[in-house]
Amino acid sequence: MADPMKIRATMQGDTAEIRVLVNHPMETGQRKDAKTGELVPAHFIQTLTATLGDKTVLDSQIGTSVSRNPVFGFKVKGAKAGDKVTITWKDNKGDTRTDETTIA
Amino acid sequence: MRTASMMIKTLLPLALMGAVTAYAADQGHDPALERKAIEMMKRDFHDRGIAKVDRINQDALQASCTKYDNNPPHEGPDGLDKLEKEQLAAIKWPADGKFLGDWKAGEKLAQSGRGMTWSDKAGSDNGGNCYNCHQLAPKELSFGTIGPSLYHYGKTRGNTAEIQKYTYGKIFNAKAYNLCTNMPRFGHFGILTEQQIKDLVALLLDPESPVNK
Amino acid sequence: MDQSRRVLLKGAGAGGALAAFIAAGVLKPTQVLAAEWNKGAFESKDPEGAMKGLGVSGAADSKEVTIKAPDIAENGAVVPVEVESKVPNTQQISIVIEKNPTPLAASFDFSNGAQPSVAVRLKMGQTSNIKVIAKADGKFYTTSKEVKVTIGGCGG
Amino acid sequence: MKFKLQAAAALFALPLALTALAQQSITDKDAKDATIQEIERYREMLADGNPAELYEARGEELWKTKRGPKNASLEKCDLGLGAGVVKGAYAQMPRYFADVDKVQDLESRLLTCMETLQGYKAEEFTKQPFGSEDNKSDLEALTAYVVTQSKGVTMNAPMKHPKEKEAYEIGKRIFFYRAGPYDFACATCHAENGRRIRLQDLPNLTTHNGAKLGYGTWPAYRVSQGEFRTMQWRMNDCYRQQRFPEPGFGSDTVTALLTYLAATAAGAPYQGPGIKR
Repeated sequence: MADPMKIRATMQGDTAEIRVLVNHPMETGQRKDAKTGELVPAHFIQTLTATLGDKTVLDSQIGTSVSRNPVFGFKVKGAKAGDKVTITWKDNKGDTRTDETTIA
Repeated sequence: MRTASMMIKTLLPLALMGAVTAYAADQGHDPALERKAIEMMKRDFHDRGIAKVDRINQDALQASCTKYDNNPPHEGPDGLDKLEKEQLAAIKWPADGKFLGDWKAGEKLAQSGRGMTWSDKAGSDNGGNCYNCHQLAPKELSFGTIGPSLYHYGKTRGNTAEIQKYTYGKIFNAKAYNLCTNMPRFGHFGILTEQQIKDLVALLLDPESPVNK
Repeated sequence: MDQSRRVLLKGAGAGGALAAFIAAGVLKPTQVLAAEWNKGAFESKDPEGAMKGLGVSGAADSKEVTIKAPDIAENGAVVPVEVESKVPNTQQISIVIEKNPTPLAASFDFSNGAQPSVAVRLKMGQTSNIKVIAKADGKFYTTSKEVKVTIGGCGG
Repeated sequence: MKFKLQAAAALFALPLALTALAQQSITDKDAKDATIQEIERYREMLADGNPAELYEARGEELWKTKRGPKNASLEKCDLGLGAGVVKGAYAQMPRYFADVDKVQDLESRLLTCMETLQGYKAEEFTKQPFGSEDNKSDLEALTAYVVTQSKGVTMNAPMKHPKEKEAYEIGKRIFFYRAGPYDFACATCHAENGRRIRLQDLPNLTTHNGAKLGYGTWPAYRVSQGEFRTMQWRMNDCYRQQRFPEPGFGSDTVTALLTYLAATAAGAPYQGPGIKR
């Protein structure tokens, strides 16, 4: 199973700043294995969504050009300390993971 | 010939300054500790791929440079004069007497930092590692500064037969001109072939090379 | 076409309609799993195809769209960028790396108070322009910036 | 923009004979400074958001989980400040441990704890100590956890026990030892100020300031590899680039080198884990 994300959410004025670290290889499918010389199959996150409380705030589609162990940062206006932030990603192999935190 | 020796005279002090400064730390020589360090290394390193344990053994030059903090005395059996002379005598000059290859092949070599590590395969092509330490063609922004900038190397020195020979010799065995320089002995240890060294000489001296534009 | 497929799938929802598409060979089951993902745009091998897949047309250069990135990246495996749109009602920002084998890197939809601004880290195979496209009220606004990718380390 | 400025400067500069030369040197200097500035900007932008945190989280989990033949956690592991004390422990390593009667760095010490507390055999971990995507390294994760607990703590490896002093002295000599087909020593790249390989600064590890910057920001997440890398890895890969054979994982040679570096950095706050190219 996929390892947990690290989510940091803090208030700056009336805006929540959210930063997400994701554990994922983000394989492009074009890299050759150093030992076998064979192409490593593509394995990458395709969608990542963020909800604040029960409302979707960010709906991302991503491709193989996003870095391994990706980092995302975004801002939500009108949030407040104590609000719940939930992040969910899904990858091309159907693997998925959801983690949450509350805004500090 | 005169130009070549002048070159050496002007280059040497510069190179030496670089090599000596920070090294002359308060090492305080203690043969017992030095022996212990070498014994420890011989115990702790193991063969991996093409990198065998015998690489830990120093040749006379490496031993002298380590022993004297890269600043050996002129005299003596492990002194600068004797060792430099030996290194110079061991340079294999091209049989055809030509020093200038293809600068385009030289630029490719200069870019490559591969070769001789345990992750390199036996018989694979070694690079020249030049940009790791030197500025060369101005287009390449990613260059190191362990060695001096070689931008306009040929433009400032001229593409004479003497300079060509000196440049070939310097790449073949930099230690023949400056015993404890940081620069590897590319020909001496078979890191680069005669043709590859010629290509690098061309990169440095050919008026058409981007180094001299 | 891919854009319309996405809309179609969203509209069709679950169940019968999808099964019919699969049976008809229009869609493979794997595509259904990633139905939300804009396959056509992401798998396009050139920036034009990526833009077409995103449904971008008539994008105007705009100073309201900004991209913050270093001019020179120390390593192409991780290039940090921050993109932002000040165009009112921006709903979506997409990032296209022109010289990557598949140029579309990401597309973000903002809603419910999310600011049209995102920081992300990208892979770049070589020195390239990074193009940012913002969508607001059905119109497209764009800017771009070149990032040079350097060779680093001992190279061995 | 810059080109226009230079062109304008050239137009107004007199006498013309000198202009070409002057312009050349200005261009070089500008280009160099601009490159360095942008690389610094790149590093700044990476600083917030270090995936090392992901390894740290996994390491903390591993530290607290009962595992191995003895089904025990590592929570009783003595890293030098007493059994179970993790906070600040890395900042005082390498150090002498009486139970094994030798100086150990963090990773060697972790192996000892995994053997004595959990009943593992060290070889299970040292066979492939450096992780990759399909072969995650427990040692790397544990290291990430322990070093993070020393963030901001003043580095102060003890130099009291005779074996600590000897490790320092031997490490220093190993640092300057030139050998191999390239005639390299650690000192070839790391004994002068202000040098770099390609665009990567080379800290002068023989000085306090250099060791503070170099030693004090490792272990680190390496973006070029997408992995968290430890000091054992750092020494190993330096020796690879030095064209040496491979040093044993956790060997006395590596411990001696790390003792030399830690002592040189002593007094400065530990700023790792870093994020590097």
